[in-house]
Amino acid sequence: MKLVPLSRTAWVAGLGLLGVIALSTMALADTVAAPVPNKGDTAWMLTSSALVLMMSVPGLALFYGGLARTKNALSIFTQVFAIVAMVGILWCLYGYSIALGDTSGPYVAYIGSLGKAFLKGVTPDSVVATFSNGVVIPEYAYMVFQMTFAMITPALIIGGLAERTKFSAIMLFIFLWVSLIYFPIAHWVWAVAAPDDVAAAAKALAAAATPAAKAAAQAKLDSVTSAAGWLAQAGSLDFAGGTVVHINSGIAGLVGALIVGPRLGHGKESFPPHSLTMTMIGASLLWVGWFGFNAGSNLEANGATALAFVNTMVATCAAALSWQFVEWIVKGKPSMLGLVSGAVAGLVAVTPASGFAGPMGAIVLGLIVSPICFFFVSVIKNKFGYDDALDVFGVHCIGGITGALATGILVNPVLGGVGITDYTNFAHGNAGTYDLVTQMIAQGKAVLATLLYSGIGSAILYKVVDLLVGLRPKPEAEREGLDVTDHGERAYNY
Amino acid sequence: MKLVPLSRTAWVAGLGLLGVIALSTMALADTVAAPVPNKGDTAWMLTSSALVLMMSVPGLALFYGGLARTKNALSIFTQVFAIVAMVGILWCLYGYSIALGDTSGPYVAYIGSLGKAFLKGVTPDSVVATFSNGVVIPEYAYMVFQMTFAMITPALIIGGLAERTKFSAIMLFIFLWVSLIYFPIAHWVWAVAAPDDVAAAAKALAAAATPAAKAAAQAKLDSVTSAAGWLAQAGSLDFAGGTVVHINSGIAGLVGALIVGPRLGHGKESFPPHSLTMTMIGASLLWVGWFGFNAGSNLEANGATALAFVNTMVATCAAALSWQFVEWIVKGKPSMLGLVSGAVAGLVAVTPASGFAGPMGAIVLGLIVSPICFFFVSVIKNKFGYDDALDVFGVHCIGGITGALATGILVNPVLGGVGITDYTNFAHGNAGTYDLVTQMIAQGKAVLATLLYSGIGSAILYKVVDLLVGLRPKPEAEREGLDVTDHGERAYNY
Amino acid sequence: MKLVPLSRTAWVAGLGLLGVIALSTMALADTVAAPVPNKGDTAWMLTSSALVLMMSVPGLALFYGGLARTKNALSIFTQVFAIVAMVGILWCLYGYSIALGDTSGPYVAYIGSLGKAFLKGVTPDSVVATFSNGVVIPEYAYMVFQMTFAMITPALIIGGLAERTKFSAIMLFIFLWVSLIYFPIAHWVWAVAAPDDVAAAAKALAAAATPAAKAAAQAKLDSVTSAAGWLAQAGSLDFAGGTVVHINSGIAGLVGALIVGPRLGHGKESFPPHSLTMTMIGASLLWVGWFGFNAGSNLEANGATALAFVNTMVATCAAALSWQFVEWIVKGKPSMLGLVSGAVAGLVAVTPASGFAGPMGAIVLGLIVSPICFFFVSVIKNKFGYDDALDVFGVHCIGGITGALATGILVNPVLGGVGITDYTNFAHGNAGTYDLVTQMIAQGKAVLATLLYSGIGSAILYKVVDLLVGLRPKPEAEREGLDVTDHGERAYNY
Amino acid sequence: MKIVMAIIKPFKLDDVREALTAAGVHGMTVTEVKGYGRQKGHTEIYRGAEYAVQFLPKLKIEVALPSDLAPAAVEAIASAARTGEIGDGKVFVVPLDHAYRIRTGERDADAI
Amino acid sequence: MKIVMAIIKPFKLDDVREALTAAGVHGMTVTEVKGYGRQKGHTEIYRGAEYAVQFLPKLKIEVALPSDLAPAAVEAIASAARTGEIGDGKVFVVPLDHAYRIRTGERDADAI
Amino acid sequence: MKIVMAIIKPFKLDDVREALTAAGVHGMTVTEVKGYGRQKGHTEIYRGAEYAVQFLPKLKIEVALPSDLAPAAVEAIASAARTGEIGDGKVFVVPLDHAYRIRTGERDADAI
Ligand SMILES: Nc1ncnc2c1ncn2[C@@H]1O[C@H](COP(=O)(O)OP(=O)(O)O)[C@@H](O)[C@H]1O
Ligand SMILES: Nc1ncnc2c1ncn2[C@@H]1O[C@H](COP(=O)(O)OP(=O)(O)O)[C@@H](O)[C@H]1O
Ligand SMILES: Nc1ncnc2c1ncn2[C@@H]1O[C@H](COP(=O)(O)OP(=O)(O)O)[C@@H](O)[C@H]1O
Repeated sequence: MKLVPLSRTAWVAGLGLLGVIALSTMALADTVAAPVPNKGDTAWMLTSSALVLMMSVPGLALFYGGLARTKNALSIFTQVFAIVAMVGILWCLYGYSIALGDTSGPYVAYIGSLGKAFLKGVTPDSVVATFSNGVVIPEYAYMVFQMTFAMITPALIIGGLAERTKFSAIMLFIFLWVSLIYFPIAHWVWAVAAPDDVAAAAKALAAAATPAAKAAAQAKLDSVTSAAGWLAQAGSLDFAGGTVVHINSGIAGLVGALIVGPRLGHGKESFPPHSLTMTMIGASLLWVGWFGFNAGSNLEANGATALAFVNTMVATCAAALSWQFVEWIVKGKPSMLGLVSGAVAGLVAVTPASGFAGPMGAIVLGLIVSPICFFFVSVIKNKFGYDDALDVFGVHCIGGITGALATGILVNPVLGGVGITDYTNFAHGNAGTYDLVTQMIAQGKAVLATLLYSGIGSAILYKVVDLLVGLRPKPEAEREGLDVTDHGERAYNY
Repeated sequence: MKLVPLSRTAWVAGLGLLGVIALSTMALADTVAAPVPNKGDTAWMLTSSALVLMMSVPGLALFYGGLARTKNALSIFTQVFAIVAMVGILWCLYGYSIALGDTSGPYVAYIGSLGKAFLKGVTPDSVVATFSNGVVIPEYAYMVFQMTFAMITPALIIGGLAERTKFSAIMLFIFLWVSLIYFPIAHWVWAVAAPDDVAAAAKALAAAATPAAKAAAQAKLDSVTSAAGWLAQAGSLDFAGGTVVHINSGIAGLVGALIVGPRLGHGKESFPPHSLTMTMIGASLLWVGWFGFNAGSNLEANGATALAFVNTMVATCAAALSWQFVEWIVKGKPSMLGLVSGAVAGLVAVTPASGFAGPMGAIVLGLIVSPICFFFVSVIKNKFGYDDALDVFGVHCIGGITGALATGILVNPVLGGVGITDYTNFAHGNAGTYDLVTQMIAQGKAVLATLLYSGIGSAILYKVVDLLVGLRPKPEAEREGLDVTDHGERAYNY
Repeated sequence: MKLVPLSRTAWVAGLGLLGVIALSTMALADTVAAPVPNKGDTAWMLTSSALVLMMSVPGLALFYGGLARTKNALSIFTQVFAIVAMVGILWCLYGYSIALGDTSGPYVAYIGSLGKAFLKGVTPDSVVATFSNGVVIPEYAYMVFQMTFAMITPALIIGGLAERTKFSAIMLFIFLWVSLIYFPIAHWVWAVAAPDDVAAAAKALAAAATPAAKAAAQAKLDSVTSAAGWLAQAGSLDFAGGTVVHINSGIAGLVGALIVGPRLGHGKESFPPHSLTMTMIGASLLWVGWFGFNAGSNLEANGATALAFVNTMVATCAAALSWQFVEWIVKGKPSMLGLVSGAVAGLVAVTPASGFAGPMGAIVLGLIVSPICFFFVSVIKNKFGYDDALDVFGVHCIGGITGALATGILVNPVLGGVGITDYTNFAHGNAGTYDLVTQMIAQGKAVLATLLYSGIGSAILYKVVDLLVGLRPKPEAEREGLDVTDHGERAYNY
Repeated sequence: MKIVMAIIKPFKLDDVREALTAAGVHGMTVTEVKGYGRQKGHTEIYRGAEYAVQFLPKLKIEVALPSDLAPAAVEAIASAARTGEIGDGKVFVVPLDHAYRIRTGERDADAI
Repeated sequence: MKIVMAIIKPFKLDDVREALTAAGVHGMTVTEVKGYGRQKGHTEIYRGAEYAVQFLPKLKIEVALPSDLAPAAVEAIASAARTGEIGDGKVFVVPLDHAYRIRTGERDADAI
Repeated sequence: MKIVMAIIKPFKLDDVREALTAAGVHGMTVTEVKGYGRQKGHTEIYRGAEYAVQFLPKLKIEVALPSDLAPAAVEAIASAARTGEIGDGKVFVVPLDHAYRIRTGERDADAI
């Protein structure tokens, strides 16, 4: 997800240069053959998609479910699994089209259109662009990879609602949330112009002989480069979803925790995790699957993919250790839950940075994110008394913000980052040159926009759902546990 | 597994055409270089093989074991794991050769020969054809991918025998069953001519100048096209194993449930699943692994593979939701077990269709299969009183039949299917044209043949095993649980 | 890891030949383009790396943790997870550089240098050689793949220390051990010259016209071929880590078990595994992940990779069955723990052989290794009374020795092995010809060197750690369980 | 009043509950326990280690009732729980001084 | 001496422990049990099979104490455990002949 | 007859069983319980939340026996279970009115 459209004027000016290069390399074959997918890329994208599904089920289900009490374990599993299933269908029906598939229509900076609703026109031969010129992958592979992101993001939210929200309310809320909040935000950040389209438009512009042709070509080029989400156009860097996935779900979870209110007995009874074994399995599978999430986000299998993979590995290691040592010092004992919480915090933080930072930057990011998240889950949460049951705010939102902002710093080549190096970097003057202030403004814009849109939007949706079906079960039902009252089952019958 | 040999006459007539095309494209290089595997394909096939192994262990072991009572949990795990291990060896010794490796010999429509017993002649350089002309993969990769199918299929059967069958009996039965029932049926459906062989024979025919040469070439072509399993020749479509895997194991499980008889206490005591957590993990890993199963069955990594992947995703989503809503309406609560049972039913149903249907067709298939399976496991099973303990009949056999028949419909391009499009589609007249009646007859033939051969054959084998070692443990042993009595262990010592 | 440098003189003599071949194929393009990674290889190496991580977490954590008592389950999980995290960082800081990344410096037969400390100079465009001429992969992919090996090896050791060693002691010990024992041994065996460098040097030698040029070229060639670990130079075969990983960790575990002493109550109380379900999941994920370990060790995705995959599959099947049948005969019942212990023993044994043996050889190896390991864990261990709690010695060290020695036999083409066939096999006379005695001496040398260096070195490190922080917790703490006393948590709160 | 306390085989719980209900007892408390007695256990083998497991899973049922109901309850339990095999268990009757129902504060006979 | 044995709803444990401590009782033993009584259970559905679950999770608390402390302990438990809903549980008082503290060998009143 | 009921540290079970066997007692019933007393618990930390765990795992052993055997059984248990550390547990002796063996219908002394 490393496309970084700069401001429109920068584009336009820069594309002349690109056009010349493009022209010269294409001189021999004017009617250049359409690129076909490389099978290594296809294999990697399918593998990545399977890995990201594994993050949700069983990964997230176990990570969250293990932290719940026995009487609510199944309710967590069911919610995660059902959300995944529902969003998979919604993605095919209209989500893909409006988020990424059809970037046309009057409000294209904010939302796409329905031209690919029901996957209309997508065939085994359809391809989509990657971030490299001349490299494409099967559209089905792209569509399903992005589907898995749309599946896991809303499932993260339930961390804030766990153990006290009705299943029917959760399903209705997520249906609305994914449609009205996730799909647009994914569009804002990840809907970008295909490199080859930009190159072709630039080439046409360069070749235009008459002023009229030039103007027409320029208009075409403008339309290509402006068919992107507004945050993408603003130059925000978010490789694999720091804002779209983690800040987005984390703030929605916090708002939910506040609106639904704390669990019965909160602050009085103890709510120890019913199975840290499950939480450990979940965290491990999240880690393994996250390679699909982050390294898959490069959309092809090359050296940059390997860098994203490495960053995902080392930031996680660093954050796991960091959380553990902070806890060791502050609380006197290094807990396993702390260790794996740190790992997840590291994964969250490195998500936006994974394709941009260098490994040493990723390690530093990992070392930093854990103390911050630790502070939120152990001090801020207690101080304010909100019941973010499974710490989706403290880990995902805070970790996501840390990562999103750090990305703006760590991309700096001086710090080992890759710089602003992708196909947009041909522009005049400072285009493609890293500038801390510019970049941090772009990052901050994305963070703020996500916090506000998702925070306010989620609040409205919770209220709507509360009116329609009621968010909270009866106290007796909550006491008895949602497994029996919502689902008529118990997790264990030893 | 999408090879669809049509009737022999269609072949012969059609191949002239192919020959001409083949000739023209090969004009420049008469001694064309043998194709070498694409590394992307090899990577994908190895990844897929690992994924299918993960479906069995730990996937199926957990899915099934979680549904058993605590005292029989290990017996389920042991049976699945030991079956996998035993079949892996049998596959190398003779299974691969007679099922797929050596399609020669007098009864080639029904079973192959022993030319590759002990993997004779297979080397790191051996390659096998895929479904595309000129595309090959390493034979070891193909062999091991197909091995994983032979491993999981018999393991599915124990769902019908669970909690009341001796380990020794299961091992002996599976040894016989996989040898005498699975290997032949896999041959019937999946032993097909390599596209390149067909093309070469057709080319030779087209090039034959004299009548004698023509006759010889024709004979050669006939022999190539007839070296296929009889169901493959009949035009039955089974992309990844609806008949071979699911109907086959499902009917064998039902027959086993009937012959072994119900568990002690059946219909009187309650048998709640000992750990739905394990069942959830198992279902999730089945889903993740199933991408190897279905999308791997394309044998290469291209757009069609991505389609199979997408279908596997969305049919599962649809079926999970569908089961849940049916249960919500009929039983008043949407259970987690229902949700994941639906997911498995969807995976089963989409297996034969995954490379043929379009995504919308796959969604519809998913929506339909769950109510059918639900009806079987909650109404039919109770009505007839058979003790299909883990519902291998209700989910796998019924889901497999639904999928096999639906494949005949959903392949229709009008419904978004890919049509009868593979390398056999060059024949005269209606060859390659979809015809509902023709296709449904072919599908029905495969379903019926599998039900009859596996049903009757399994019945005989159960009786033989009962005579030799006895199927059922003593009542005290069954009461105490097979973990202690068969294996001398307990699953948990908390 | 199949590089097999022969003695230096053999190299030198042989390279003339290679040079000629190389020259002729390169005649047309003198300034030959640097090879670029194949995306299929990259996809496979990244997939493999994720699989090997999955072996550690959650695989090994569960396999080991399930065997511990409830009160120590989390301590096992924490130790495995924290070791993985710590080694990931150490690998980037200096491990990669001294083990594999920078094979320069005065003691290059024993240890590399710090030129790539902090991953200096590694970029997304850096590539490293594979075992095939002209085939490279991204250095990040290679670095992270090898990192996962460095992560899991020390984690294996805790099998000998489980349930009675302080967390702080384990972390300190592993920090020292991985730095002073693992990194050097990995260098001895796996630091080898790149095929292309050898070819280029040979080519230069062949092209050298004057005696001076010849001498210079010869010197260059010598320096290339001698920039390898001393065991690699000795011709020891270890495809994926029989010595480096399994013998190494296994002997360190045994020494630890002896120095730390047996658990309180050892030989008197019973220590049944707290959850064989977890152990089964762990063993299964080890198996699935081991395909990355073994087949990934080929560094590319080709037919030889598929062979390593197949061997990993069938040796495991054979060893699982073999353990089970031995136990059935000797103890009267075939246990699940026996079955999965056999699987792990098979995986261990086939590790060094996976790229060298043929499938039938791998099956025989699997059949043989289990009785040997069974004898060690059920007879020798009891006889000598050491408390190798989770059998890291009995399974990993003994299985590793069996595999390392068997590799010397099974590589024989007469037995279906691939022979001494890699890029070093162009030498005069018997170079590249398999010779049993020569090969067994080379294998024995590696086994012995590893046993001695790791055994003695570990003993010293344990003593140092005991002095610094103390190895063992207080008896009350050990009674109460390390979960509560070391980590302040309990694994289950049902 | 008495407390009738029975140790039974686990799979007999439903039979015993039904028999007690038939005998007019409508409340009971059940505990999972492990029993040691004449019934022999089994051997478990975990890799090298063999353990003789002597404690077998049983259920303990406790029923508080008026003294006059005790013989009938004992009889009901005993006949429902009997298989005739070793290990069927025991029934014990212990004195009960007082009983209270927490919800209402009712006492003794009214409480049970 | 007496043993006061109470069956309570699980989430009331902390309240009861605090009430007992306030009443001067400083030791107790707690067992997870399943209770059957007037409080109705629920139905569980596993695919085709529906099970009526009649046993509900409860905690059993046992406190050994001098006879004169018993009424106060009973009262403490009862008021702390009361919700007013069906299923709040019972308190039983049974006679206790002797008590020993294993660590010291102290007996009876000194032991508890 | 009496019921001897002991609360012990879990790892002492085998020692206690052997001591009881030596004292002529051949049957017993064991329950996993949680004990609260003078022995201090520990603190558990789960992310932000710290819990003081005051209940510690113990085993409860119940042995029905003729009254004259009770003192020996108490002594056997107490000496086998003693470590001298706080938390070793208690032994209680309560009266037992009747005992039945379900399998045979034997009563009282014959039943235990
Ligand atoms: N003296 C005893 N005190 C308490 N419980 C006992 C005693 N003897 C036996 N039990 C319990 O009764 C169960 C059955 O006893 P056992 O001797 O095995 O068979 P049976 O009751 O048929 O003679 C034991 O498992 C144990 O739980
Ligand atoms: N006769 C009895 N003997 C032993 N335990 C009983 C008896 N009656 C009830 N109990 C226990 O008390 C619990 C609560 O009883 P129940 O009848 O459901 O409600 P309530 O105490 O409010 O009347 C039951 O779950 C059971 O554990
Ligand atoms: N009054 C009591 N009634 C019932 N059980 C008790 C009582 N006092 C203590 N216990 C049990 O005995 C165990 C040990 O008691 P504790 O006071 O910790 O140590 P000690 O027995 O060494 O004095 C407790 O954990 C609890 O299970």
